[in-house]
Amino acid sequence: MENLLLIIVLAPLAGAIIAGFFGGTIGRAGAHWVTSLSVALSCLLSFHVLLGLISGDRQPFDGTVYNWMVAGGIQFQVGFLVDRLTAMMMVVVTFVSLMVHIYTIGYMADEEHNWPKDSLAGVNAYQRFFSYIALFTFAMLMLVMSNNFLQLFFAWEAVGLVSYLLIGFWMNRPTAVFANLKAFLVNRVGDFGFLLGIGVVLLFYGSLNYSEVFATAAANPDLTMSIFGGAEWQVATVAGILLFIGAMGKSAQVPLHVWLPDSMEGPTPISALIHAATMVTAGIFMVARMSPIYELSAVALSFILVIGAITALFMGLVGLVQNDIKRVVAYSTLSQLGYMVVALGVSAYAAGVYHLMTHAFFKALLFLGAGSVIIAMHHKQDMREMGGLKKYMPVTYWTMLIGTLALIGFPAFSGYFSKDGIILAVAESQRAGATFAYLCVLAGVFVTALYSFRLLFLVFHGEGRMDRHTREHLHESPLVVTIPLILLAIPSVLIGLVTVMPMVLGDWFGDAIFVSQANDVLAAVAAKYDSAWGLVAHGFVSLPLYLAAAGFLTAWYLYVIRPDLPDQLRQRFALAYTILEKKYWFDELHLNVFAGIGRALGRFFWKVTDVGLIDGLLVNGTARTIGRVAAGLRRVQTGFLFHYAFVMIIGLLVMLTWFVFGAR
Amino acid sequence: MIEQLIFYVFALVLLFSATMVITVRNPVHAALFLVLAFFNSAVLWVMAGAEFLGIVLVLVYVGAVMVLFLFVVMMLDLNLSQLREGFMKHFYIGVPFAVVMAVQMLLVVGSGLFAPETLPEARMPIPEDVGNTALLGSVLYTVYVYPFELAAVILLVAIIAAIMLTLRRREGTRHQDPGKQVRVRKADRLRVVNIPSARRQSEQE
Amino acid sequence: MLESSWPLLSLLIWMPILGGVLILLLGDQQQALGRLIALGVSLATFLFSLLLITGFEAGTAAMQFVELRPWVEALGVNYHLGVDGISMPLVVLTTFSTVLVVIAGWNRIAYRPGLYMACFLIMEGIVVGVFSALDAILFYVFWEAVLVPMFLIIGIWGGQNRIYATIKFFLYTFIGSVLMLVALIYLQFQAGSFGILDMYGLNLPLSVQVWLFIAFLLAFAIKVPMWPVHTWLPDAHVQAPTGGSVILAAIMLKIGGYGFVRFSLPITPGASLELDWLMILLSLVAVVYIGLVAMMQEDMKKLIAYSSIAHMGFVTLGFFIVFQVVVNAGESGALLALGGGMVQMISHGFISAAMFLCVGVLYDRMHTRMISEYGGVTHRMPVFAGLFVLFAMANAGLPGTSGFVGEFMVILAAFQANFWYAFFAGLTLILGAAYTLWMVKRVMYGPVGNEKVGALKDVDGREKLVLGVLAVAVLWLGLYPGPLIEIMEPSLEGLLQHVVAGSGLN
Amino acid sequence: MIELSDYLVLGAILFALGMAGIFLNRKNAIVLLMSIELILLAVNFNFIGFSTFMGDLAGQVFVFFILTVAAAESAIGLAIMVTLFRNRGTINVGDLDSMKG
Amino acid sequence: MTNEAFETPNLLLALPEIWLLAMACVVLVVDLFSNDRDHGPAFWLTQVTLLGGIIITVSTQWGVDATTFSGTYVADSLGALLKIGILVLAFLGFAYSRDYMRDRGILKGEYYMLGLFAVLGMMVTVSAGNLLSLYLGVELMSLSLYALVAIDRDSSRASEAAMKYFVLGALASGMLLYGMSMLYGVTGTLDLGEITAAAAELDDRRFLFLFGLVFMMVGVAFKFGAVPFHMWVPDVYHGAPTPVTLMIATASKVAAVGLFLRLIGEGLLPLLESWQHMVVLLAVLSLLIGNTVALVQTNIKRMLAYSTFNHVGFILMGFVAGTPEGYAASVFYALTYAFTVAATFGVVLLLARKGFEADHITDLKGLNDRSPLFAFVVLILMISLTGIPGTVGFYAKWMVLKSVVEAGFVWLAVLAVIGAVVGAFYYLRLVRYCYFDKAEGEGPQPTGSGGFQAVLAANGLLVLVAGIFPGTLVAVCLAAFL
Repeated sequence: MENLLLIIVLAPLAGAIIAGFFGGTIGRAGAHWVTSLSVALSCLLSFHVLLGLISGDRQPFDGTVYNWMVAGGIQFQVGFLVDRLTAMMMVVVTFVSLMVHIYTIGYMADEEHNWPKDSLAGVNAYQRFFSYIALFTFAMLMLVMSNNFLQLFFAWEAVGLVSYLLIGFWMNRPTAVFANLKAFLVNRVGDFGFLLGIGVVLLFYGSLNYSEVFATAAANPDLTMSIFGGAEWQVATVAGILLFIGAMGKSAQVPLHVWLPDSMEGPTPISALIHAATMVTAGIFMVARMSPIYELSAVALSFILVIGAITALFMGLVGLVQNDIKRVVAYSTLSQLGYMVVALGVSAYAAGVYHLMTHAFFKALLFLGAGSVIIAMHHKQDMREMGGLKKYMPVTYWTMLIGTLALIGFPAFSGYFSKDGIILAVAESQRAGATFAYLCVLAGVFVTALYSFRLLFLVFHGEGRMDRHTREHLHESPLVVTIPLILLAIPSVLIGLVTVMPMVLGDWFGDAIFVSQANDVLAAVAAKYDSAWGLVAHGFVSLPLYLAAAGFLTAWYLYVIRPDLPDQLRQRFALAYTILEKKYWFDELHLNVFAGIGRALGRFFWKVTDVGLIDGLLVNGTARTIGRVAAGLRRVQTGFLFHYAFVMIIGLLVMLTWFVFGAR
Repeated sequence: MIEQLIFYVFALVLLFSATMVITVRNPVHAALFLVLAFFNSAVLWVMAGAEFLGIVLVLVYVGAVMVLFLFVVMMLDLNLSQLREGFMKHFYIGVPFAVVMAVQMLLVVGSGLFAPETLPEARMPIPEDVGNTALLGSVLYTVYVYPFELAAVILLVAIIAAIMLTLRRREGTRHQDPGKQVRVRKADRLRVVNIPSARRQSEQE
Repeated sequence: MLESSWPLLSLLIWMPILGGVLILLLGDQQQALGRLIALGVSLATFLFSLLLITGFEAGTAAMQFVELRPWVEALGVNYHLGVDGISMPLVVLTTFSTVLVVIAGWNRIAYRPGLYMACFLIMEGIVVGVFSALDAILFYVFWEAVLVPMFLIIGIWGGQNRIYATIKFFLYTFIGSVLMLVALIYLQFQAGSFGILDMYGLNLPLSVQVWLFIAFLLAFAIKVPMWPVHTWLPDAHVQAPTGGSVILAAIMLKIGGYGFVRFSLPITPGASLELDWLMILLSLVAVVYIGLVAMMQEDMKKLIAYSSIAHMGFVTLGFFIVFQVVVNAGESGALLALGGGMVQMISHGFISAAMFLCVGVLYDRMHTRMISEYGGVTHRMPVFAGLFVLFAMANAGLPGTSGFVGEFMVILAAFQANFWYAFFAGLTLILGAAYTLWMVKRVMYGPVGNEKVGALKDVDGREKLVLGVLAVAVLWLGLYPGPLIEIMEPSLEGLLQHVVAGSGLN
Repeated sequence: MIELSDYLVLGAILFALGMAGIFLNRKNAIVLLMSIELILLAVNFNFIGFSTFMGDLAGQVFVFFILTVAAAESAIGLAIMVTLFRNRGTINVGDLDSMKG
Repeated sequence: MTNEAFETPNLLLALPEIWLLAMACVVLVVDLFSNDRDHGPAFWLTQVTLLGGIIITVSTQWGVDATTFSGTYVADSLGALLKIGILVLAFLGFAYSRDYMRDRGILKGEYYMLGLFAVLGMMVTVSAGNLLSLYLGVELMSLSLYALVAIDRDSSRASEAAMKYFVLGALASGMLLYGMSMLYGVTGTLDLGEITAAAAELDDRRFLFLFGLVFMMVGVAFKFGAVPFHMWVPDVYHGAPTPVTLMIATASKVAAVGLFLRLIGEGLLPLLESWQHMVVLLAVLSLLIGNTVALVQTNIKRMLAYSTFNHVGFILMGFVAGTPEGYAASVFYALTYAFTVAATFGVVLLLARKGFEADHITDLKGLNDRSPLFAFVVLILMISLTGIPGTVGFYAKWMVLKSVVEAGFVWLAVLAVIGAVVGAFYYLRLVRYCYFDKAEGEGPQPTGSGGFQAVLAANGLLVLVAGIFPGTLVAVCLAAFL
């Protein structure tokens, strides 16, 4: 088992190293073959592991493979914990990654155009790209397979690093390098909380190893600590919230979500792989993995719930006014991540993780579809210049339609099960904030349908609004692009039907996810439904479907029947529109307020305190003062003999007075 | 009693002349007041039993050193009119210090702390029956022979220094070098030159 | 104490010094030969220093490779050398860095290269002396002597404002260390010996300890440097030639940190306990305040210099939270703190050296250090850009690089002292990334900034070698720190027990 | 009866006068030399006083040497003054300020 | 009669002084009959005299503890050590000065004679066992030096400096004498040994003694150039010909140490408490004034003059403890300082040429380009004067600080080291000019004969060598007091 796992992890790493360091030697084909094959290998073995776990041939693995260091008696190790949760994540990661690898071959085929003429960085950029995504796969696998916090943090940062490198892949674009810095920094804010969380865990639970931590936590549920003076906080709450702050960064929850839309500056395959399917879901995975801790703290879960609900609704709303095709999908991703977090917040970890999985497929599909469109549009992304693409790109259209249906939760599509599961679970929950969350997720369904179909209609239906040149060259994307679309469309449709019962409503995850009896909303849901089709049937009589339908109809009316209406609405509801267009001014908040305060403080400390006060006043001031004193004393040396004698005699007098008469 | 009176009279004159030394405008007068001071001192020393030193003071100091002073004063041809200007201005600052100084010293030495009975015992007692000169003579060449030699060296240094600083052999001034005169040879002085006939030379010109 | 069979430490001290003297004697005519000698000597010293590692007996806190012979017999000063797990890695770091500096300066120094190389070699010997001296006066001799070559290096080969910078550097560090001299003399008076280890046995009254501590503090804090006595560092770094900056950051700052563990903590444990709040406060100021200042720098070297200060804040933080950690979590957590501080020193030695060398590479080509003069360098120097980003990431404390290890250990340990220590220390995650990557963005990324950047050539073999070696070191320590900690831990444990017992905490 | 303190007081006043002469005199350097003579004279009074009242010869011997040294000192002092006058044409103390600060 | 106790003096014991006096007379005569314009015979004879003096001193006086000439002369290790120092320094002074003096037309036989007599005076001072010989030694030294300062008769500055030196020096010796007279009155003897014995028994007369002590302290402080009796120092250093400045700055400081130790340090040791604080006061003032005013000097000789106060402060600090270790520290300090400063003046002399003094600090600009060896020498000298380890100056400072700390004056030590930091600033300025700046134009080239350069280089490098192996010298200094 251990060797198998090592192969799964190290194969992409090896691919990354080969493609990265020897890219020039092996050439473009060599690079994409070696990385794709290595990821394919991982993917196959991951399936093997998953199936083994399902069939019971294998037992969950929890062991150390490498001793990083031992300091102060604390073991810092690298190890694997592979249970069903992990295995599922491994499959999702490697599968989506494989699809993206294949897709990239087509997407990046002519990527030299993106580089300035004589840029040496553009040489071998293709190989570098493959190296990066393979490296990402490695890091992400390390993340999901970790059995301890140290490795989790390692991988957590590593995926952040690769994300940074890939967002800024086209480093000649100022917007891209702005976005990657922003992404890294915002993530670092999250990581800051995450690291503090790890610190709390280590301090109170005495270990970094999951199993030991969970055991200790379970044994001491009521530990408290004080942070502000006297007030005592439950350790689980503090640790949970701090760790979740990390998740907020990585999974782009309000208010740390600002980096994700900007990250669309990266190449589209990256948006699919990292910023939709896998990396951004690391936070969800982490919280699910830490369920034994979170279950101890209702406060932390409520916090998660509220954050998730806000993200789910309000980010979806922003998606309504975006014109960049990728940004719409990105806001959709934000919103969906909000749904997952809501699920976590009501202790429906399985539902959250399940939505993670389905989302990974259909959102990757949507992104890759959008990428396909972008290829066709010669890397133009503004939807206002598209329209009527359906006839030129049927495969892309149909697969994207599937993705959209899955996204809005059309019954029997995968998204339906996962999203409905979440809504049902929220409805069942008694947790503080659950009502608010319920309203948010319901409203979110309408919004999701609205922006999803807006995108579909604007891009594929109606009049073509592109210029002649582009229109003449419109054609369907090559097979390397469409095959992944098709391969992703399949699970987008089917996976829900197959797996919803065991995974959401059953006890498929077993010990991997811990839900305390009192919080088990999914069990309550499960009690009502006995099969997947039962769920589907229920869907037709429940509110979400009608909300989604309303969304679809609205979009149809606005963008197909009366394309002039949106502009009128925009003028009438200028305020609301401005709010949405400005994205609630979160960017401004971060850039001007937080970063601005930081910069102002930095400048103040530098110019005023350091240069002015310490250097100017104390250091050079002392030197100046001594210099002045010296210049003054120097004037005593007048050159006149009688003054010299006078000074001597004063000296004599002083000594006489002091030592003779003073001593008497 | 008489003795005391004489002491005070001479002491007062001494102090007066000392004051005049540092206050009179004319350096010649100052030197002469200094001579007066030395004379008075000599008297006081003789009274104290240091006859030899008193005589030396008169002979050496007044006779030689002060003459030297006067000599220099005369030689340097000082411009008297510019002297003493601004004396009073500094006087008020300087005098209080001098007075405080003097008062402090007087507080110590005049306080009676030096009562005769508290004085230490003489290590080198002065016998009653030997003359002062003989006494000094006897120790100078025995006990104090080393300082005596040093004093000789000091005088030598003074001679060398004074000559070095003041003796000028100006460039271009002529002086005889006896050594050269003695060492001179015929060849140095006499050169036989074969001069052609003077007449022809003049003809050529 | 473990005596050595042959004087390895003396060799490490005197071989480079004599090598430097030899180069000086060769004069300016024999530049090529001088360089070769410099390389040979530094390489040989480095290789010999590896014998320290192989011959090191891990698992003991005792001094090893000890040499002891009288030096100034009349005053009881001994030539007493030895290393333990604390100083040995620093010695190796020194010899390692010097090799790099010699290679990095190979043909970059036009003015009197022989003197340049000689200064570095002599400094290497002196610094090894600092780390291995076990006699207080011997230590002090080396400690102060370090200033002279550095003074010359900055003053002769420095930038425009070098004279101000070098004199500031000299006086700043000098004022701190002279007070230490008084403290050492006082200690000798009390202990009756100049042996550092003998001074450990003193049990001084607290008030005396506080004074001694302050005297030491000034010396070490200036070297480290800690806020508010840090202002010499940016100036010195900016003006120093690349090699000077490297040595300054990689080694000189470590002397200060080393001083804390060798002197302040064990000799004045009571005062350390008494004043640990001050040290922690100053360390946190270094992390946060200096981090913010670093962010706003317009000069790359200054930025890195400030980031050095911020990183050294972790060293002092690690050293001085031990008391509170011991109270809260026992000695194991305190070991984490001490170890973190030490690892941070080594790691900073690699990273700052690498960062300064990187700036040097750019400066050699562009003759400016202003960030605004750059932009899009990666388009012309992709290999360099890759290395630069790696080091930048290490500077930002990315896991997997050496920069992470020490910070991680210290932050975890800080937790055991106080949540807020960890909180403020943890801000480095954000600030470190902000100042480093913002610079990376402005220098490396974006479109090519101007024609001068457009004409840049990528790193040559020599530069690749130097930076590559450092990259390996950074990654090696980041991925495999276990052995280093194994070497250090017994000594740190011994130190900790001594300090805790001496402070009267238990 | 003449007391020891009479001599000492006389010496002290002479000493003070001598010193005052040095720092009050702003014009003529030659008076400085005379003031020095006064100071030495004051010291001589002390020695002679002590010598007489202790009945000890050493004081007188000391005075003898002081006189010798004072003579030598005068010679050198005057020689220096002559060179000074030759260089500057004045022995005005107030002009001796070419070096200061 | 009083000469009953008189014994024939043991002339062998006083052989160094006798040798020097005899040879000075030989030089006098030889020079008189020599036609050498460079006064070569006088020069070589002088150097032979000095070197011979060293040998004789070592062989006759080291390890001895005896008196002769009825107690007016003391032959002991301390005296021997100081004498060796004086002789070596005088040797260096003469070795460095020939070219300079020749260029200015003042290379006369009198220079060597007066120099030798000054050395003789210093030797007498440090070997004095009696107030009388002490006084005469000081006067012999001073009078010779007054004359030497004025040796450049045509220099207006030199005669001005001589005048100031002379008047203030005479005033100081007047005070010294006044103090001595009080001491005589209190103890009834001129013999220093007896004074020490008598001082131990002073009780009610302590006040009178203190009175005299203050005057003596002023006299001694003047010879040191300790603040506030320092005013002559800068002007004399500046105005005197550089070789004479060298002599005053080096050998006479060693003699002053001898003067202090004989008169106060040892002679009045039982009254340590009475003079300790006076010395502290002088030391503190010297440290403060010296370090600050030196900062603003631009003339090397003046700067060295002010920096002297700093070092005088250190030397005085060594006396504060009143212990053999402290005295040894002071002696060590004085010797090493003088040795270092001698080389510094040597460098100034090296760069000077006809009509150009090379005594402005900017004259050193770019020395490293012209002469790496002497730039390095300057570097070593300056860091030694600063007190950086690796050079001998550090051990001097350290020994002094050690004695001060052990005497309980920690604050004084702190003040002193802070002063050293300020001192670093002006010393480093010279290094800065040597190494960091480029000369404007050619800059003064090192001149002078090979022998001169060799001796100077050796002098500078010895500062470094002694800094690495200070053991012997330290041991010797300590041995002089044990």
